Amino acid sequence: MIEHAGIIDRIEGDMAHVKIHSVSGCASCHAKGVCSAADQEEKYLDVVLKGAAYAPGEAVQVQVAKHLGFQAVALGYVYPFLLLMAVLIAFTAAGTPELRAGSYALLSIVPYYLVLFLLRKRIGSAFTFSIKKTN
Amino acid sequence: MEYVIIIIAAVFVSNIVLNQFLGICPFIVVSSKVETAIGMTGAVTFVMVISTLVTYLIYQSVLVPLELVYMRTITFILVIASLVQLVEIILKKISPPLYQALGIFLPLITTNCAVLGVAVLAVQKDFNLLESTVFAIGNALGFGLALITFSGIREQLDLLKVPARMKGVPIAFIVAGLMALAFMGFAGIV
Amino acid sequence: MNQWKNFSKGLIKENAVFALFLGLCPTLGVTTSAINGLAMGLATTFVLAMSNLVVSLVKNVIPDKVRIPAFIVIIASFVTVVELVMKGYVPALFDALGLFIPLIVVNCVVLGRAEAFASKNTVWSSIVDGLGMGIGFTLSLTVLGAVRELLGSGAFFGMKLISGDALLLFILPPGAFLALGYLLVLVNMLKEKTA
Amino acid sequence: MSMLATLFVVTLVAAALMGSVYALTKEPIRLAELKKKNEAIQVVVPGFDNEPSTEVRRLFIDGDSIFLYTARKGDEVLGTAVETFTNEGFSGEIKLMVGFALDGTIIDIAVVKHAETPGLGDKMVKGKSDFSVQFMGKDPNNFKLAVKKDRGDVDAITASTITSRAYCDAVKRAHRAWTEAQ
Amino acid sequence: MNKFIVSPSPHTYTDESVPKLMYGVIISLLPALAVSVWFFGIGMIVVTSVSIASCILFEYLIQRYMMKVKPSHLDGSALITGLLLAFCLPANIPFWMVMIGALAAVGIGKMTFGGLGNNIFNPALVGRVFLFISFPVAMTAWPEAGQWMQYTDAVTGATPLGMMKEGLAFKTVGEIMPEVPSFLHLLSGKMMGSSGEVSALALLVGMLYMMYRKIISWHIPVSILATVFVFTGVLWLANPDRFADPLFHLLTGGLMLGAIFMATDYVTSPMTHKGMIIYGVGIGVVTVLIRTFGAYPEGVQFAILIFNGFTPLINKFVKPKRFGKEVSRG
Amino acid sequence: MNLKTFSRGGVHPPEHKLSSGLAIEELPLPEVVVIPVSQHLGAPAKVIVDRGDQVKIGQVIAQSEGFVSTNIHSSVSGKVLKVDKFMDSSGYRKMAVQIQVEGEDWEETIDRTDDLVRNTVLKSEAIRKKILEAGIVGLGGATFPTHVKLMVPKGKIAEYLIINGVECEPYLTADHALMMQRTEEVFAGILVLMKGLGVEKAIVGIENNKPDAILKMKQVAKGSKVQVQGLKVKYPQGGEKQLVQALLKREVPSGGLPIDVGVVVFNVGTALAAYDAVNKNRPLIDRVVTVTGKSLEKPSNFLVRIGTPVSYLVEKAGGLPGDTAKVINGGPMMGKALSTLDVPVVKGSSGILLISEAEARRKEVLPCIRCTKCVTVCPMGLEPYLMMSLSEKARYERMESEKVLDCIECGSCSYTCPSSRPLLDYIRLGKAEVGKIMRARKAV
Amino acid sequence: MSQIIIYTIITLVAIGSAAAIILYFVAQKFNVYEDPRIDEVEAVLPAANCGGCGFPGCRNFAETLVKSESWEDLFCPVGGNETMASVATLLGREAIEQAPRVAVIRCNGTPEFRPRFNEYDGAPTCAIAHSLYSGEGGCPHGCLGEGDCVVVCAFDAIHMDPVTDLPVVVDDKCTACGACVDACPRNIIELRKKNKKDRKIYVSCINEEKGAVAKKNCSVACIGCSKCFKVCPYEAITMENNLAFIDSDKCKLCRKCAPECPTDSILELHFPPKKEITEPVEAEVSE
Ligand SMILES: Cc1cc2nc3c(=O)[nH]c(=O)nc-3n(C[C@H](O)[C@H](O)[C@H](O)COP(=O)(O)O)c2cc1C
Ligand SMILES: Cc1cc2nc3c(=O)[nH]c(=O)nc-3n(C[C@H](O)[C@H](O)[C@H](O)COP(=O)(O)O)c2cc1C
Ligand SMILES: Cc1cc2nc3c(=O)[nH]c(=O)nc-3n(C[C@H](O)[C@H](O)[C@H](O)COP(=O)(O)O)c2cc1C
Ligand SMILES: Cc1cc2nc3c(=O)[nH]c(=O)nc-3n(C[C@H](O)[C@H](O)[C@H](O)CO)c2cc1C
Ligand code: SF4
Ligand code: SF4
Ligand code: SF4
Ligand code: SF4
Ligand code: FES
Repeated sequence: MIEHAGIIDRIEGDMAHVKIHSVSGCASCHAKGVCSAADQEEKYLDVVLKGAAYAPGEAVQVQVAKHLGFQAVALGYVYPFLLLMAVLIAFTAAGTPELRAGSYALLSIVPYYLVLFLLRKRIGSAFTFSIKKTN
Repeated sequence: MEYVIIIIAAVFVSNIVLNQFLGICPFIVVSSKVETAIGMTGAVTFVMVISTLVTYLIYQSVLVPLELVYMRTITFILVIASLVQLVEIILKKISPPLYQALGIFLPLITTNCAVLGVAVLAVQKDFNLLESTVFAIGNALGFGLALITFSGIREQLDLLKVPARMKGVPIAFIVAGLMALAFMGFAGIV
Repeated sequence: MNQWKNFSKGLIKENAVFALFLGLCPTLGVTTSAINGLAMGLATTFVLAMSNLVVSLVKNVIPDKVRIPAFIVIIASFVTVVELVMKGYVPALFDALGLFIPLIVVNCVVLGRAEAFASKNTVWSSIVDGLGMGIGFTLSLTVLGAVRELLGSGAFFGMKLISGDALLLFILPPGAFLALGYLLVLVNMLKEKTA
Repeated sequence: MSMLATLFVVTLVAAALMGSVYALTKEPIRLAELKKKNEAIQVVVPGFDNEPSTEVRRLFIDGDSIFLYTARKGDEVLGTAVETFTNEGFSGEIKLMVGFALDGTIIDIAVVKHAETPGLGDKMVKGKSDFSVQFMGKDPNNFKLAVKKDRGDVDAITASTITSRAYCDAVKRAHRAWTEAQ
Repeated sequence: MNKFIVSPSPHTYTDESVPKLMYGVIISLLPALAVSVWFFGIGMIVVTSVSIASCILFEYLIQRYMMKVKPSHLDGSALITGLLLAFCLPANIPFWMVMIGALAAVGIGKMTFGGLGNNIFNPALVGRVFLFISFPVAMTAWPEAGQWMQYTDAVTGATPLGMMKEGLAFKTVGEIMPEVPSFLHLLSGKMMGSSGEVSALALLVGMLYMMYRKIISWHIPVSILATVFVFTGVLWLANPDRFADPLFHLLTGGLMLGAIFMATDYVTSPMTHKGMIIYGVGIGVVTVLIRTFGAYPEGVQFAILIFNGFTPLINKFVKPKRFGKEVSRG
Repeated sequence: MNLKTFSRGGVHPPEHKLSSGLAIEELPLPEVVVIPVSQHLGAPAKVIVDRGDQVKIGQVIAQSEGFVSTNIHSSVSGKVLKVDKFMDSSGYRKMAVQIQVEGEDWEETIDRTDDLVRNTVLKSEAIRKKILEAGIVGLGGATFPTHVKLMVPKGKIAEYLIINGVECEPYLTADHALMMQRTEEVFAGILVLMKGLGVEKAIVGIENNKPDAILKMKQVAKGSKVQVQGLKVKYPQGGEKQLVQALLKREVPSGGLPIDVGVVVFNVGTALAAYDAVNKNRPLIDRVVTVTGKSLEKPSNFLVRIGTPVSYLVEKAGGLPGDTAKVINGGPMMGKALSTLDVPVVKGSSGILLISEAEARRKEVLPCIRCTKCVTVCPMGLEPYLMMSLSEKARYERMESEKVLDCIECGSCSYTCPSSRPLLDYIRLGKAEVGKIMRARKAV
Repeated sequence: MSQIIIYTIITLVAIGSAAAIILYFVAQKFNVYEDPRIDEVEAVLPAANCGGCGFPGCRNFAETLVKSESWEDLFCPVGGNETMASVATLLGREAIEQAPRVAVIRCNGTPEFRPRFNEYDGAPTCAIAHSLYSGEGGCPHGCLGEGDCVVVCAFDAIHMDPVTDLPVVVDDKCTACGACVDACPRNIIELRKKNKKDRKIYVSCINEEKGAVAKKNCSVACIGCSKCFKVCPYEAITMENNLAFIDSDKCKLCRKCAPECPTDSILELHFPPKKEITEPVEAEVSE
């Protein structure tokens, strides 16, 4: 389980809209005001509520299974990276000029993301979160 | 073989964090969980490679022909800043849950320093395209190696009795120093 | 806010290196000697103060949404200016600082951001803030540089104080980390004392 | 739209600023680089009054270019400064400027660029130790450019055999270039 | 009525204790110490006593005046650190350098982390590498054996590994071998090198004693030595002119000292047998890499330090085999 | 003989079996007994007698409350003095019945003859019922109600009955004495239990430091389906998971019970009690207790009525030695320290061990030097050093994933630690907290 | 030369605009806006990050304060009313006052009153001792004296008194964060209303055993005799499970109960020496 502190922003039906800070600990870091450009973000998650009652403003821990974290990294970053490298190496080996090989490599991740987009339903259902009260 | 050498050099001999001093801030501040560090490595690899690739292309196809090499810094930082964000937007658009999972799992990829540094180094070293990307991979792995090792050490120190005044950032630097000391052993391997 | 307070907070309370742990790459990378640290610090201060000045001048003209890109462009331009000038007039120093000159961009984006966002401030206080932040940064780099130079080559600002062997380690990478680590411990101990 | 416009203006101004600074510093930068080179040549073939950096020959040796600069005083050729390199240094590349007299003896050697360890390898820099002195006036044809450990004639810097070897390697390369150029 | 003592179980304990273990290690270091004194005479005595005294003193001072805790300088661990630090220094190194090394070892390597049990890196090696990087000249001048009365003025020479590294620049292994000490000398320790590392035989005796006392298990030393043997063996078979034979590698440099006494340091090595073997193999591989391809003739100390850094990760991922498979219980 | 043993971890503390080979000595009745109603794992029994009532030996005085619970019988005859809370070996005052001993008045149903009843005519269900009524609980220490263990859960099949004659704890000799002196009855008890469980095969595991018991049991078991197996001496061989693995090479899964691998384990004492209950109608009213200690004048194996004060036992064994600083109910590895001698013997008391001043105190706790000894000796493959750190820092969730609940509390880790770290103390704390967390989770 | 400048401009404008468009998008998608009042509120909070407010850290609390409609149950015990008032002014709202509280140790079982008849030698934590047995003295409710409460206190407000073997709360330092209350396995610690001059009256015992048993183990145990209960004019005392309890919110510090107690288990602290006629002291709450 990976946990991340968050705060319930609002609740709609059995769906909680939870706000998390993208860096854990950022919230109370003294340097937060000066932390890197455009990087301190608040992200929002939708979590299906089960059981216990929650109220907006409540501090919670958002949980996601560890392997899902790795899976997300793989889907979001590692696979496109591998694809990009494969295309790049293939074209370079075939003697394509650098500029073109490089562009092809970059372009190759477009269809990758497209495929991801098409599969978004399935991906979406794989990534589920749960929350628990901070004690 | 030369690619292997580039990677080994970047990972061990002149490790980006321990020897080149790039990306120190996230290294010191972020790395407290091994799992996160591993995930970070994956993300950073992608970001570094794609940034290096794009900056390389722009450098060689725009800046060099137009004799605008001096604009390297400004172009690179603009390109990198937007690229990193672009990837995030795309991910968010594609699959919010995926993006959300990343949000929980990873801290921000605030390695601008390292990304920019690697892009600049790659053109400084006169690498060709493939070499540049491999160089980027090597550095990303080097960053990851340092980060993961360090997060392991942190997890352990967390359970031990480190004197109060050493806790947190000071001990992080000292551990980094000792790791750098150990990594000096790799000098000259390539 | 009192200008002095505004200036001095960057020196100690919000010192970039010792309190906020920001801008660590150049802090470690260039401080093989006090003079390098000083130079790097001054270059950063210049960019910081100038970009703060410009940003606060144009803050009313620039819409919020493009503030970040505009800010990056402004900072990066100043960095390029510094780069070019150093290359032309102090080439030796430029060589010594190397890669870390372009990286000033990143650091200034980081260090100057609070300023950019707290856009309530006047032009004057923006500069003061930038200067304070920058001088604080310079101070830390110079101190670290001096310590490493002293231990590592037995010299102070290039003046050899002891002949013979010094602790070479301190001008090499591990020494950078160790020196900064123990300086931070020292800071903690001082805090303990004053607390 | 106003956003794009402001951005446009900002980049425009920034570009103008950079462009002009670039224009302004272009010459000083060129001069600074030249000066560095000339200073090195001055050290290794002193006394010229021409502009050696304009009298360049370029040779390809070991996959990289080596530049030879001719130094004259009036019409008299004083010697040749050879800008040479080696990749065998303890910390990567070392660049040297080696001055050869007309008879092929080494006048002097200057280090142009290096990243050797301060206090160890950097003793090869003239003035930091007597290491480079031993090369002065030697003819590489009868002064074996190798450290004594490798059965050559060069006294290595203490605890810096690697640097010393690299140094010899660079000088040897310079000598080869010089010979080839003759 | 008696006032009974109440505590949770168990109510009986072994006789082992930390000081007993530590002094066990010290006993097993004695043969090597004796051999070294025999070869390096007064130099060895000065370096060793300064090292031990400084380590204990620094530990005491730091605990007493900086950490403000009850000093534990006599539990034997500082003594081991001092002894091992001395063992990996040349016997002719000036005593003030030894003191700096001791300060680095105990101050940086151990007390910074909170003292015994908390450190990540092997203190003695931190001290050693600190000195090595800081004073490369003094740290690579090795006194020749047999100079009983010389200290810093001893005649110096190269270690067998150094000779090998130097020699390979222009000679083949075959040409170098006659110059390095004979097999018998390598075994007994009549060669140049760090003061305590020279005698493979004495160190092996120490290892057997420690194994007999169950102070260490075989996993770490054996996996290191076996890895070095196999790896250098493969290289040697591939090109006997470029690579020295495995026996040479086993018996030279700090390999024995490192594998038996330093890699086995409890605090900085993995907690499971599987982990120990991963650690040992890693150290072996990196040692050989540094020795044969790196800038330094010797690599054990770096290899151990590097894997000290990896130890927490090994501990995190290499778990003992738990009893019983997991079943999900609703 | 190729000796079997379990594969992972274990220690070998000095055995000190002082009372080994001594005959079981039946103690005269004390004047007053105190019989706690919670002598077993599970819900306490409900008292059904009142102050002033006259009770007989073997009469039920507290009735089982729920499935995992069992009856409590009076071990003496006489008058109920009080039904109140009394200090017992748990360290707290718990509900108990205090009885003034008057004469020897047995329940009539009990067969008190010495005749050996070899065969049991009853069916498995009837056997379980008798065992439940007789208040039999595991005498190996855990005091888990035996009738529960005889009920094989649906979907599981019992294949083997294992009889635990290991007695791996130092000092203790009660089981040894039983096997030597009551061999036939123990064997008959095994048959009863086999029948109760419906299994065909049984194995008796005995450590090799009791060769006479191995021999004797083998003789009795000759020709039956009961196999007797000698085991290499290693603590905690008596732990059921270890014993099952030693004998059958089957590993009880984490969080599982022996029945998950087709095995049910009972102590020899339990077998004897089952015999008494089923074939002799005799409830569990007494047990063999080893009273021992290095300074004790007369270490003994006593047959003691439940409820007898510990002080009485000590007195009969020669009196409390002056240097006694710790009194353990049970063995030195798993036993519980008593704060006073004024507590009764209960069904789970296998021994009373007196430890002298010199050995009673723990040593100074030093920092963990990561010597790996605790990891090496842990029979469950856990990392005690890590557990303790986690427990100290209250990282209970991590402890859960490190499988702290697998710990059988054998104490090998604390025993072996050269830094004298109270590993098991903290692990127990962690187990309790993890248990709380898990229960809370289930409740949501 | 001017050509270079033109190229520079063109390139930079091109790249700059492209970047700007992307970054603009980003700025829109990730609205970085954070209520600046959160920072301000956080600055006012004590920064102890102790969790006394029920939130993981001061910032989370600040956020909640800014966002919540109702401030019920939102209180920073560390900063107290003063801090809550400043926060309220900052946000232009009404503060909810809470009577300041302070931890008291409801056990007075010093060795003198509660003799120790055995010696605990396990790991020095109350939690472990508690799970093992009743303790060194016979009272199964009494303080174990291993100081778990001391360890958890982030304000250095509790220490063990080596003579009494009981913890002592330093009223001035105690912020009523409740960490010790949670830490004590015996539930001995209670947060009670803080009175003027730190005056307090409370039953310093939580033993629920029958009077005789309790008394046997500890001479100052509450034996549940109800005498105090009967004498209290304000109904501040309740009796349950052989134990008296004084509700600090109802108690008016009249001091009638204490002299009634046959076992001296009601403690009166920081009162002036008793006059002959006891009159009710005005129950004033220190601010
Ligand atoms: C931190 C450090 C830096 C070093 N830098 C150099 C160097 O720049 N040049 C060099 O030749 N040797 C350098 N060495 C020394 C080599 O490692 C090695 O000792 C030497 O090359 C061989 O020794 P010798 O010259 O005495 O034969 C350095 C050593 C250390 C520990
Ligand atoms: C560490 C440990 C050691 C044990 N040693 C013994 C033992 O020596 N003899 C024994 O009968 N039970 C021992 N037990 C108890 C057994 O695990 C098991 O509970 C018992 O054999 C089951 O039989 P019962 O229900 O008849 O008590 C031990 C348990 C543990 C956890
Ligand atoms: C909560 C709990 C439930 C148990 N349930 C069963 C069961 O259903 N069947 C069974 O045969 N034994 C059951 N047991 C008994 C165990 O198998 C074991 O004999 C007992 O816990 C004592 O073992 P020990 O002394 O090794 O700890 C249970 C024990 C516990 C603690
Ligand atoms: C088998 C063994 C090996 C040891 N090896 C070392 C060592 O290499 N270096 C050292 O400083 N201390 C060593 N020690 C001592 C001690 O563990 C060490 O000082 C700790 O690392 C300090 O926390 C050793 C101790 C033992 C028991
Ligand atoms: S952790 Fe548990 S099972 Fe393992 S040795 Fe310790 S007490 Fe025994
Ligand atoms: S036995 Fe003790 S010292 Fe050794 S690892 Fe375990 S806890 Fe640490
Ligand atoms: S004494 Fe208790 S309530 Fe008071 S501050 Fe300390 S932990 Fe909090
Ligand atoms: S009050 Fe509670 S926590 Fe504090 S020492 Fe007493 S028993 Fe322990
Ligand atoms: S300066 Fe912070 S990461 Fe480089």
